[in-house]
Amino acid sequence: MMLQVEGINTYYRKSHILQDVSFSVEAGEVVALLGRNGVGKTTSLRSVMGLTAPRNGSIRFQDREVAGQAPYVMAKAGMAYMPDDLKIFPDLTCEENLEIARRLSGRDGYWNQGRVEELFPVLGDRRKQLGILLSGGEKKMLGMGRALMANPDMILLDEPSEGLAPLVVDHLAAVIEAIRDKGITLLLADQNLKFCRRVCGRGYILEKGRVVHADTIAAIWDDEAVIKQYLAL
Amino acid sequence: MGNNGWTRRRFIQAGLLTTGAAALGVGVTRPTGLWAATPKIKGPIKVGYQAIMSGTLAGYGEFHKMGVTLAMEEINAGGGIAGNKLEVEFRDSTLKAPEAIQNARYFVDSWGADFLGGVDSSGQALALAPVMAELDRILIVTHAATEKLTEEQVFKNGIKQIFRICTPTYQDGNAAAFVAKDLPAATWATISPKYEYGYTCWDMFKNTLTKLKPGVSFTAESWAPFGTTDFRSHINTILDAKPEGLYSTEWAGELITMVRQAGQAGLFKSIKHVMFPVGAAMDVLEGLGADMPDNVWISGRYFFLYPNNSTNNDWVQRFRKRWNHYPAYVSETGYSAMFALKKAVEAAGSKETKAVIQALEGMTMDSPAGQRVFRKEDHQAMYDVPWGLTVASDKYPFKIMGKQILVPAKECFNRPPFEGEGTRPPF
Amino acid sequence: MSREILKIVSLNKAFGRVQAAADINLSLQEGVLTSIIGPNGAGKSTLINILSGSIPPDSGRIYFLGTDITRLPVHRRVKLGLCRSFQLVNIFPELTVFENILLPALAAADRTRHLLRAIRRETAVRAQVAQLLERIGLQHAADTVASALSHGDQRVLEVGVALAAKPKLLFLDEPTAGMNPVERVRVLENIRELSHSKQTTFVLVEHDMDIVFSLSDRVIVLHHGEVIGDGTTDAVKNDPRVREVYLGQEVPA
Amino acid sequence: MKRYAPILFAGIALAALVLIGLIGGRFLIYLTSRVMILSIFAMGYNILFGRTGLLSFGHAAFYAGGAYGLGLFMLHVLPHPLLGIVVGVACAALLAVVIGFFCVRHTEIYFAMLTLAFGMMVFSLIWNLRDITGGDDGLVGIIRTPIALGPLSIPIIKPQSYYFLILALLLLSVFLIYRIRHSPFGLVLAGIRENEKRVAFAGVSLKNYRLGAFVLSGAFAGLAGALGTLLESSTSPFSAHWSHSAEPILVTLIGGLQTFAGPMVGSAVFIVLREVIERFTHNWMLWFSIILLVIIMGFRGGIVGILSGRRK
Amino acid sequence: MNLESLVHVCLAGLSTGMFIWLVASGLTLIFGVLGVLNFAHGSFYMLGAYCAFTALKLMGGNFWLGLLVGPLVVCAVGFVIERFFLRHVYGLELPYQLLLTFAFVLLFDNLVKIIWGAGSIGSPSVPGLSGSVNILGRFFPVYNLFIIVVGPLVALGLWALIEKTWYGRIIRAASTEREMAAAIGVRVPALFTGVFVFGTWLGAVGGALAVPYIGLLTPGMGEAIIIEAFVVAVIGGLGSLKGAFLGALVIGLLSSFGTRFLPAFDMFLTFILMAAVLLWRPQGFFGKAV
Repeated sequence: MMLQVEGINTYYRKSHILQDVSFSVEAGEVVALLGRNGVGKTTSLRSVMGLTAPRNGSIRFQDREVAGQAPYVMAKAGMAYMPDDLKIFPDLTCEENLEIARRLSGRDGYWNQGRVEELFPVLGDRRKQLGILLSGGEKKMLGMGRALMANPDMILLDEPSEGLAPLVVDHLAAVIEAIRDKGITLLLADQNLKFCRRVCGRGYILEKGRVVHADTIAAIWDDEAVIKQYLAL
Repeated sequence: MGNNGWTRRRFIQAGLLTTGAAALGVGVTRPTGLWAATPKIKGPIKVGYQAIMSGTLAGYGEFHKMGVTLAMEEINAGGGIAGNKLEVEFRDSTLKAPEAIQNARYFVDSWGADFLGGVDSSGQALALAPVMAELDRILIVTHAATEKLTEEQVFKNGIKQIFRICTPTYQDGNAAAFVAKDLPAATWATISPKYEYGYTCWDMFKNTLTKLKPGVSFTAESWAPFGTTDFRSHINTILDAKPEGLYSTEWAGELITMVRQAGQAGLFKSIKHVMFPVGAAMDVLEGLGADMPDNVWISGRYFFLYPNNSTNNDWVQRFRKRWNHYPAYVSETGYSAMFALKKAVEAAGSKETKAVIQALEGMTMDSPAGQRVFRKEDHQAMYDVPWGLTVASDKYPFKIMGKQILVPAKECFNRPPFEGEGTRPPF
Repeated sequence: MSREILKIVSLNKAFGRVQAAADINLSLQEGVLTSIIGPNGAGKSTLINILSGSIPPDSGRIYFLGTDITRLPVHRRVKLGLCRSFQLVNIFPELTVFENILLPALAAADRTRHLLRAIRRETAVRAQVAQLLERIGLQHAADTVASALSHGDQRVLEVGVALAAKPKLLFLDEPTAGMNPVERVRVLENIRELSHSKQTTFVLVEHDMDIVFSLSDRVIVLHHGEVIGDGTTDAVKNDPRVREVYLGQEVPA
Repeated sequence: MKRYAPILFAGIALAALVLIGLIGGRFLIYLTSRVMILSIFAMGYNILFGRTGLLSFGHAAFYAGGAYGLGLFMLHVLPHPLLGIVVGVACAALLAVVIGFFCVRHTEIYFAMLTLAFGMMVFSLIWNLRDITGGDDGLVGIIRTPIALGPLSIPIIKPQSYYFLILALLLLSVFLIYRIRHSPFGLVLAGIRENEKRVAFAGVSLKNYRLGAFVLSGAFAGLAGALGTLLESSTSPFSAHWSHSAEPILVTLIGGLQTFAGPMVGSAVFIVLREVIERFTHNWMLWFSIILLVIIMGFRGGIVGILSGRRK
Repeated sequence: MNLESLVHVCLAGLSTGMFIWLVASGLTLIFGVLGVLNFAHGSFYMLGAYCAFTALKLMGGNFWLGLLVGPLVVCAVGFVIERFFLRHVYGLELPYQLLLTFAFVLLFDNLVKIIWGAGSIGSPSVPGLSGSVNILGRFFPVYNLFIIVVGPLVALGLWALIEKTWYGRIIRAASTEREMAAAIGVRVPALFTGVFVFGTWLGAVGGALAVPYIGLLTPGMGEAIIIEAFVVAVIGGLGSLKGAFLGALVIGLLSSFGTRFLPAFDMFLTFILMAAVLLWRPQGFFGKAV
């Protein structure tokens, strides 16, 4: 088991955001957290990454209890994270944005500057460009690239397809498949079921901070009642 | 972690509430002492003393305290004031007038003070005057020098509750001019504090020197704001003007800084006649040590080697023994203020304000600084402080006054009615 | 042909080397529900920001009902009747739902300058607010602090706040994102109704093609700051250029 | 029951204030006078700080505007305290219009720094315009002459009678500020604090309303300055110093930032606490700073916030 | 006006400016990375001066040893403040941060009085740098020349640290995107503590170096400098080291030339400059656009 989350409760200030949320991801799987805005998808990813520690419950990553660990510990243990707003370092060049992730993780492996630029050729063109000057699409690729540079065992992707033109979403699906084929486990939070259907095997549907439905993506796709009730489509 | 944080915060809250409540309780239950003042001498004589005890000038508060505490100890050891114990309470005056007023009101209305003393800032002294009239308690000012206090508040406005035991700005301005008139310098310049004290002294110096020695000219003025730590530009202003004499009422730490920086810039080599009206203050002499140049004219409100008589020398010995310090001028004025009160109360046979005012007016007293007379019209204590030239000495790790010139207070202090040409020296 | 409500003449805006608006010329008609679509970074947000007054254009002119508003500050445009909602929730989090609507309603009624008048006595405006709350289905939550609402309700409130200013022209930035079907239907019904009654002219920025194609009278497609498609829903759906850069095979023709 | 608690507290506080004025000792009356004046300063300040969310570091300038406005008027024009107060408030408000015109262009730290710069300019001007302001000696001898109202003449020279004038003006201020807080204008200010972008999109000119809040709070600062000057019979340049601007901030945070009574409670605690600490030790700054640290680390809702069960 | 005067006024302005820079650099660094406007920075300056003085006394009067050891002691104070207090208010609004650091100003002013006494303390001279050199017939202290050299060196060192080193890159990353830096493996709390302590060290070194220049130590000596450092940090652009350096030069020269050539010169002009810069370019000379 790559990641096992059991019964976590997470609060933001006084609001109880996640209520007894459980899900799991096997090694090599691509799993989706589905649901509308504000149901707790982002918070789930943040809880796993250690950015918003759950108040209780268990998170096991590669069979180690990691609930409440600091984010840097998670990063060094092989977890990478791409937030929905990407958070590209504005004062660092494209190249530095990638390099800093690799060096900080202290992990070597398949992914390096060259391989990432191969996957996203535009990053090679913008190598010396400051992060603040990149366009939205370029930032998204840099965000993915930066996650890869850490040579993680698992990547958390928040809203990877959001705001992308339908054409680009096609490309993104191919990229995610390529990443999965290199042995990286993925957990993504997304609203786009069509996109998820192409890349994910299983999905969890969240509603008001709880997991209300879990099944294979194919089954969810076919279950119109569930889609009507919980998904924004 | 979350749980710990919660309990810790709760603990702190509970603690503060309890302390706060306790503190308030004490504050409220203390007697307000409105009825403490009685016409006859009964119970201890209470003096509320305020001086600056925080910020860059906090050292002066300590000097005040040493003098006053020593006086209290000596008076009580010698049987007190007319058989009553002397009690002194100190408070930090800061430099803000409202604080000084709150202190005074606390002393009189809450603590039950019979007399007040202290005050460093001229602005505070002026603001306190009407308050003292309202509270009807005597305040003996031991440091603030503005002549407006005695001329306007006491003489003109008739606030009889104010007395001043230290020298006023006349000593710094007029007396300096009496010394300067005999110096072979025809052009003068100044670096002085950019506030009333600095302006007033320089005006007095200029006016009196012009009268004494027509033909002198004043070539440059550079005003340093309160808290200046960098005098280099001011020094350049003076060096550019090439005066023969420099007069500066900088004092305390700022004088130390200025002298150091002037020495580095070679100012004392090019300007031969330099006068520091407050240069004889102990903090300045000790702070500068060997960096105080020789042959600079200095004075103060008291200098521990003058007068060279047994009263003063014994006192300096006792002071040294008690505090391991040479007495600063505010130590002497604070000390003498206590003895002035002792003498006046004993003479009046009462600690009632009106009676003690009468006793103080015109009163003569012996003090470490020599004989003081409280002038009846403006309640200014008349006593002489010498001007002298700095010189090194084997006996002290700092410069002292060598050649001394005494300008008697009577000749350089303005005279009542303080208006018109005839009231200003030379008379 | 209805009245021209907004006219945009050769509008340009660049951020560094990114051209966010490239010589845009558009004319919007009163009562025509218009949608603006395009991939992320196409310049949709920039266009709305320029039109509503948050950022100044590099060049070009904007006319609202014939008045040149190119240099007018935001609040003056709102006073003229041009308002917008936001993509992310953008309400007054610590005020109650009622107050959230009351504030723009008071501003629209020109009553905000009253220093000493009790807000309780603004009965006419309060009645309007209550009406609007009922319309958007938040009357039950009137005294709730806005930040305590569910995300969907906050989105509904967001639209309500924009409507309370009684705009003649309203830009809605992804108005139904994150709403559940019930909320979504309610908001879309409101939009349709207000649009038909010609009280307010709507301009929608949307990613959801279902909404765009079911609701709009006219669709404008932006790409790299340029208008690459403009017309009725069917015309745009079948535009080869639009299909190439944006729609792909996703939307059946 | 809970709804009536604030009214009950207000009633008790008012009764206590009246009682102090009637039978309190002279020092208690003086200290309470200072508390009331600081309350006016802080409550006015809180229109800007708590309500509108702008942190000014130059409000002492308006306090000084009121102080010197009243002082100069009473010394040179007419020794009429009530007119003096009106002139002081007008001076402060005028100064706030001029300074506010520039300052409201920015928010947050830039606003704070801009107000600091203008405040220190005023301090510097007062210090240097010696012929008018008396330099660092300040204005002294401002006597509380009787208030002449037609044939009526109300003496306020006695601390006790002046106390009731302050109390009356405090009550007037509380009333006005309460009304402002619950007016449409007050709602707009709260809106600016919560989300200024949204306020602009409600069709409200941010700058004008920020300026409005600025001038209002400046006018109350001026009222406090005028009353303070009459209380002490003098005023000095330190009244305009930045460290004086820090007082209402301190007081508001101690009392509770977004509460109505916070500034008043904070003022009382600030002045009484300092007085009490000074009776025990000359190191009042040490103890005061420790108490401040405790408040910031553990009591962030301020005293009123804690009492009313709100936590930040 | 003559050449020698001009040169000397210039030199005076440069040395004043470099002093303010030494203090403002730490203030700016801390603001730039941690986003905290640290009122207590003036206290670090004061503590640096006092601790260096005591270290010097304890270790046989060697100024350089005092300069080395004193500021390290202050670093420990900075560590405690960041670790146990400031860390808990990063997420809060500006007033709370200001108030917290203001409380430390009061605390340290009073502690210094208790530990070292209320009076001023004369400063020791610096071996090797105590004389003056004749420049165009007028004397200028060697020590001030030394400061004029040290200032730019510190600036250069800081620039190299931020722009050229690995730690600098991490700092740049963490100062703009705190959470993301954590998510890629930066120990952000430790980094912030480190930066705060380093900023503290800069302030303390400024204080230790200031003593021979001012000529004495006084409790409360940090209060005057903190306002000047604020002004410099603001006109340079809050958080911009380059801007603070330039701002310090401008303020140093302005006060020097103003004092010499405009008799009415006062902080009034300084604050007009500050207001003008804020109005014209709120981001300062080099700050990022707001």
